Amino acid sequence: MTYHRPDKDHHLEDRFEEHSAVPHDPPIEATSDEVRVRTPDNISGMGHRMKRKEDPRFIRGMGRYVDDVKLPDMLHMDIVRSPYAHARIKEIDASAALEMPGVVAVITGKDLEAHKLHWMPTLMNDTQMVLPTDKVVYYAQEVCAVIATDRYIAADAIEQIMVDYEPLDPVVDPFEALEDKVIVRDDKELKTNRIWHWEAGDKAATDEAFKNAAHVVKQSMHIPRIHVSSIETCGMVANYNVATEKMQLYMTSQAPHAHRTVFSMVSGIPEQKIQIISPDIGGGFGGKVPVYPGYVICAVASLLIGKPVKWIEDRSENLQADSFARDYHITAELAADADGKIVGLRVDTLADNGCADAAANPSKFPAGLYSICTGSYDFKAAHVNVDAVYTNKPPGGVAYRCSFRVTEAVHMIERMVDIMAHDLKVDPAEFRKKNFIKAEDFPYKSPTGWVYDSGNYHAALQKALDQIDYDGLRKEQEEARKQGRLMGIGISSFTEVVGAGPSRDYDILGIKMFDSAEIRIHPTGKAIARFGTKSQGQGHETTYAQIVAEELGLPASDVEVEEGDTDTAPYGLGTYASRSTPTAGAAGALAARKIRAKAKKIAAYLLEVGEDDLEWNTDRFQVKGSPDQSKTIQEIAFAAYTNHPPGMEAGLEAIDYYDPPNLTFPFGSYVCVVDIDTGTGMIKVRRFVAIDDCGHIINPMIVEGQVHGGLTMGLAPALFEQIVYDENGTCLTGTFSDYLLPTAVESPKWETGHTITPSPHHPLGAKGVGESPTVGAPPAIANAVVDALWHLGVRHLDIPITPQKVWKALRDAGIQG
Amino acid sequence: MSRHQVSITINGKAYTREVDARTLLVHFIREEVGLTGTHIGCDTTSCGACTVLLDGKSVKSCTVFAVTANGKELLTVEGLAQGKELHPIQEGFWEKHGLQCGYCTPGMMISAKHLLDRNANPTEAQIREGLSGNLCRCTGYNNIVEAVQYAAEKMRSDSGAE
Amino acid sequence: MIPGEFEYHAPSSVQDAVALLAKHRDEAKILAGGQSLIPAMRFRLAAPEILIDLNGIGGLDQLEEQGSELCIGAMTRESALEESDLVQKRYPLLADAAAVIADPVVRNMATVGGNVAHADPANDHPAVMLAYGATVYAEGPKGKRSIAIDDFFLDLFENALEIDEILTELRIPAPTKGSGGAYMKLERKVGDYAISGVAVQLVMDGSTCKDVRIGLTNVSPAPMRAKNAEQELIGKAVDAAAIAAAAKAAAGECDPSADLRGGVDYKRDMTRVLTERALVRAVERSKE
Amino acid sequence: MDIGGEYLFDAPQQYVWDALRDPKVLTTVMPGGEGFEETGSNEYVGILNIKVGPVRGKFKGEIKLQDIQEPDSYTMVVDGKGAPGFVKATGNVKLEARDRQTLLQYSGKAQVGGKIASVGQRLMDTSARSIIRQSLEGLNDYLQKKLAYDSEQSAAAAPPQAASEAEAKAPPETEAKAPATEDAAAPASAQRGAADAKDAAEKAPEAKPADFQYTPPSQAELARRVAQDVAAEMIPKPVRITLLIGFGAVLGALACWLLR
Repeated sequence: MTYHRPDKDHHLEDRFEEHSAVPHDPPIEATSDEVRVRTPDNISGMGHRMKRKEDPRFIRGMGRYVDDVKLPDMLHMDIVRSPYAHARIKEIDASAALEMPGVVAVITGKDLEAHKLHWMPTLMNDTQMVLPTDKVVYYAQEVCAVIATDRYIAADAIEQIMVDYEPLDPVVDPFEALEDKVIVRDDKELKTNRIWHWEAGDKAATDEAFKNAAHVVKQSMHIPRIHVSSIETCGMVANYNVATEKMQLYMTSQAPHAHRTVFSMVSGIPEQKIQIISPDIGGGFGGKVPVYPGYVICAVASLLIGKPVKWIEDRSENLQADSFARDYHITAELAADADGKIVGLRVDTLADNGCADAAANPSKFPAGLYSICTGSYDFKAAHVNVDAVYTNKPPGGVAYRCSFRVTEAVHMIERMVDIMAHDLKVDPAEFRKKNFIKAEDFPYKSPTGWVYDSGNYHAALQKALDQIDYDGLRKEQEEARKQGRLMGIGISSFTEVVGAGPSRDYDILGIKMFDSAEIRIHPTGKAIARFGTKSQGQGHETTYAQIVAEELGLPASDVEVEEGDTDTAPYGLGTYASRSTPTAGAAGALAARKIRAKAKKIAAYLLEVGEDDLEWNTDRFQVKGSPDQSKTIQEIAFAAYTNHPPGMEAGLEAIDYYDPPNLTFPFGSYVCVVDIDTGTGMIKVRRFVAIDDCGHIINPMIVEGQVHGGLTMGLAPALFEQIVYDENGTCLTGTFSDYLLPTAVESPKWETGHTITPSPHHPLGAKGVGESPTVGAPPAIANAVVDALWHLGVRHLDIPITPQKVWKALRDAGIQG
Repeated sequence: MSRHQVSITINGKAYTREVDARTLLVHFIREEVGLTGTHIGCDTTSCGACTVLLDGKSVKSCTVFAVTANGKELLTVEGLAQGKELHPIQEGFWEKHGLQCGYCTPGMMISAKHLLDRNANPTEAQIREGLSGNLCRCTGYNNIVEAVQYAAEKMRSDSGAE
Repeated sequence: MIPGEFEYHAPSSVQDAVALLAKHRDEAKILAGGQSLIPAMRFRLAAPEILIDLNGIGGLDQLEEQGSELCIGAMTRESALEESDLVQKRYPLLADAAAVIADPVVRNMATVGGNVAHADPANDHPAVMLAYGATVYAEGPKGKRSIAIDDFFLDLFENALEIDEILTELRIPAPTKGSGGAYMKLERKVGDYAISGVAVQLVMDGSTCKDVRIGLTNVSPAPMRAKNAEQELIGKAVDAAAIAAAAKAAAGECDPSADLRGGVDYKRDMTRVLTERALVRAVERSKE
Repeated sequence: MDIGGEYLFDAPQQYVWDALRDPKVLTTVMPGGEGFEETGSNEYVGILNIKVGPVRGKFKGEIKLQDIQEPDSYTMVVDGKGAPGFVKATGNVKLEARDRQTLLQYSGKAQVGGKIASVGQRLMDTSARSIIRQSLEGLNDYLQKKLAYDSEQSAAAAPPQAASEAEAKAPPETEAKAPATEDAAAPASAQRGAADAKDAAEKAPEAKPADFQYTPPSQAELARRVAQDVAAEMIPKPVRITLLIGFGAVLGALACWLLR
């Protein structure tokens, strides 16, 4: 990738006409509080709190994760990693390791070079080393790999490999990287650390808006580098069969189909000879979207040796070398007029991409969907800059349970709005209400070109304020301050942007971001449904079954859902960025509707009436005006194999590749109350109310579970998590002792609720929810802490807001605790 | 290096294997015996995915050598249910949506068992504290707490009925 | 993340363990709960050639009062302290600490003896034992001897045990009239080492402090007592001013290092705040 | 990591200087030091077996001395590597005579990277400080014994002429300050530079390895002394061993971490 500037936001091509012209089914509905339920309990279509179908195996310890795969003659791989963030490799001496009993092979960059596999493409069309032949560019980078008969022997062997490094000065700070004194990627033609420059919005209009503004606030902030840290690390079992020339890869993959294509293109193995099986996945959150060097080395090892090879990362490798999230350095300015209406937003951003642009974004969006940063507010002028640089850190830019950089955008705008409200001495809730996009303004075109499908921001915020007794809390706060007690109330009214995406704009390495479903109804009226996505805990086996149940009236318990085996599932782009329900879920509904269309023909044949005389009722076609005359879906299914109409193909199945007309825009309002210990700076989240709107709900229990989990993953970067590097580029947070995941003690009891504003363009009116809370929670918490300290002169604290940061703010303000 | 014959009773069944002294208990369970419900998440006693009951007490099996467990009794997730009948804790996790990806679940349930074996009626704070050696990245813990509350109630009523 | 190879011994008596230690000396390492040692071995930062496992030795886990002392066997698991009515009722400082060491699962394996013998200033028991004025009992080839806790901690991870000695028991004085204690630990999250921790054990005579010992956690290279702070209190009326003076003294005499938990100034100030709080709590308890 | 601090030796400045310039001495006084050798002009290579509690690590170190201002100061550049990680450090060491004592002041920066830094961040600073303290304590111990030995020798040697030819080269010394003048009086060939330390070791009277046998105390013993020092309230605060460095210090930074 060459450095280029400026590149207009691809999305700025006007999609408004296109998106607002999408036929609405169901038509736009008003916001409601009621979960829609249209099927009885025994069918358990949408809206039912159905217990999860996948749980019995998990609670019995019978889940099957990659590390549980054990094949005959399986070898084990372990990896030698660089102790330097930047060093030239002078020599790798593996002789001692190779002499150890049980050591089968040592694979170096030179070995891969012979097969032209020492480099691989990243998802953003950059390149990344699989194994280095010249220099290492980040701490813990893969240097070479040992293949042995046992994982203990492999671990012993890596200790015996002597690597002679010539240390080079690293560049760790992205601002220093801009100076190009140390060039991270000297393999590139252009000797610069700058990767790209990207802009969105209208600069001139924004400058004009600022010129005329009555109030301007400006704030710099860092959204720090964090790590998804799913409890299962990454791993693979590669099983190359010399006889069939088939490569079977058990892999911790959120996107097995796309990975198969990438593997085929990189390795030259014909795609039909690669089978990726993504078994049960112990959490993904974006961390299992990229292809890591370890996967490639493992697959190559199996190919070269002709035996199965297993590679399972340990936690330190996972924390230190796998893709990070965030790491945006932002300076934002927000302008308001004399009435307190927002008129403009200006944002400068430096993105620390590490040693490669390996962000997991749609190809045309180098900064992801970051230009959604005008948030839930109605104003006309915005301009956003992002510059990306290389540093001597691991590559990445994955989601951490969010949709392509929307978390950075939301954190920035929600902080800025809060600062402006406080500066104007306007209640932050009132300020938001005054500036929200109004319910009647949807579909709404944002100043950076997004077309929000539907929303009712006032309703969600009001519900949250009522639920937490906002007015009462403000009164309490006033009293508390008089007594020297510090409490703060923080609000975040976020707009998410998920469901990538319309194929005209969204692709991964050129593969369009549709998704797919294939449903087969068996003669006995049971079904198997396969999807192109891959659950990592989201409960697809249940929710997809409920979608099929909703559409076809088959009990959800009769629908077996399968994902993750590329030999059997239809091609799809996978599960991340809350896209499963918006894309594959829609495909499931549409495939079911195709089946229903055929079923109608069969029913008409069986009932000897015309198709027009039939109407669908829950699980059957019945003759209009004569509901006694009906055929259930099960009867129809049996007939499809035993008594199908002459001239019609037998069977009852359908496949759908769903290309969404637009993204969906879930939203919500969160209110957080914190108490601060003035002695220690410790922050206690006393209450947290989250009102989410993700349109129609498939399974309320699962939606609540997703929200709870997302909230804890929002709490984490707000107060605890950060990847820290020292000046050498050594990662100092290499274990869970220093990279701090919240436990049940730090995580408060979440209070959740919902409003329902369906998406007008999604077949089910659903929007996706898994990541909203991760996006919305951090600014609510940060705003609450700053709210507690504002009267002491504190305007902003960067996340994670550690007790030490609060303590410093308190002591600076003369509070001794 | 030393190799040792180790006999460990897991879920009521004795397993005797000759292992390296350095064999970690979690690898004994997973690799030697083949019970893969016990997981590995962090390697540093932080996450609790490998939690098993060792002579009735929850321990992190990634930080115990198999030789130390010689002659002792283990309970792993596979031993919770009695045949087809789920343990109340398993029921609770299912009923209350106390799991998502399922990876931390076995360890979490074993920690819950340790807790409930000692405190039949824990408060929410005691449950949270009792599970604080186990990390979950998916659920936000709300439903795990409810699952344990469900199990506690069920276990109390079961034992009351006897 | 696989430990290196080692030779394993599981002696069935302290004498056997001592003999092994005497034989292998520097090459051998004692395995108690293993909750510090095994992770270090898994990172291959520690690679003892010989491991002597004390887990098979019976009788090292007593937890009972004998005369005017609480005897704690070296292999007493941390969770045993939490589950002991005796500790909960009569040794509040110890009970406080037992509830905040690592996490509940680790506490089932981790031992009191290991926690003390490791001489890690970040561990919680050293400060607690310093505050109690505990006595350490060690057994070696020459028999059993006692070591005053004040003489036990030498430096980071360095204790006063001879190379062939094993810590077998700790004894702390039973509570007397007017005694009270408290442990305050500030941690980033459950399972973390303390940002700072303060252990206070005092004896009050009315409102006057007859005696006090204060131990500090993780704010010095070796476990330490806050002696200057103690001097601010002994023989004085314990009022807010005295407590503040003692807290200030503790902050002044501690010697923390900066790490991800915070900088030196922060840790000093936390030591001040926690000393204050621990003293207030200990005084309250002395009245119970 | 910034390093800095001071240590008051009970020995004259030249004694301290010579010891600090003698790799053999440093090897002995540093816990875990193993045979430092001079490889070039003021460049040394050696092994350090660091032991901090249960944690052990073997490091290969390269040390360069620069800006040598005998007997007052030098700059030390250290580059150490080992399986657990690496260290890069630069430190300035200054000596200042305080009556019969010598104040050593040191300051500099040490960078520790690799596995030790990554998994043992919490112990980086503390471990370094601990190793440095022990090294300085060890050096002081050496100097005390050396002083005692030398004064014994000179007392014994003063009236009659020394018998051995090696000793004959060395004019008798009457007090510990002697080495300074002694050095100046050494043959003209004893130039500063290349074999400086070796020269000092061979020619200066205090460096008679064959005669003066120094057995360092155990690490535990050093730790015990550190503990006593820290505890001893008579030691004025500024002089208390608050920090590391100099030779031992920089290398001490190698020793770190350890998990729970």
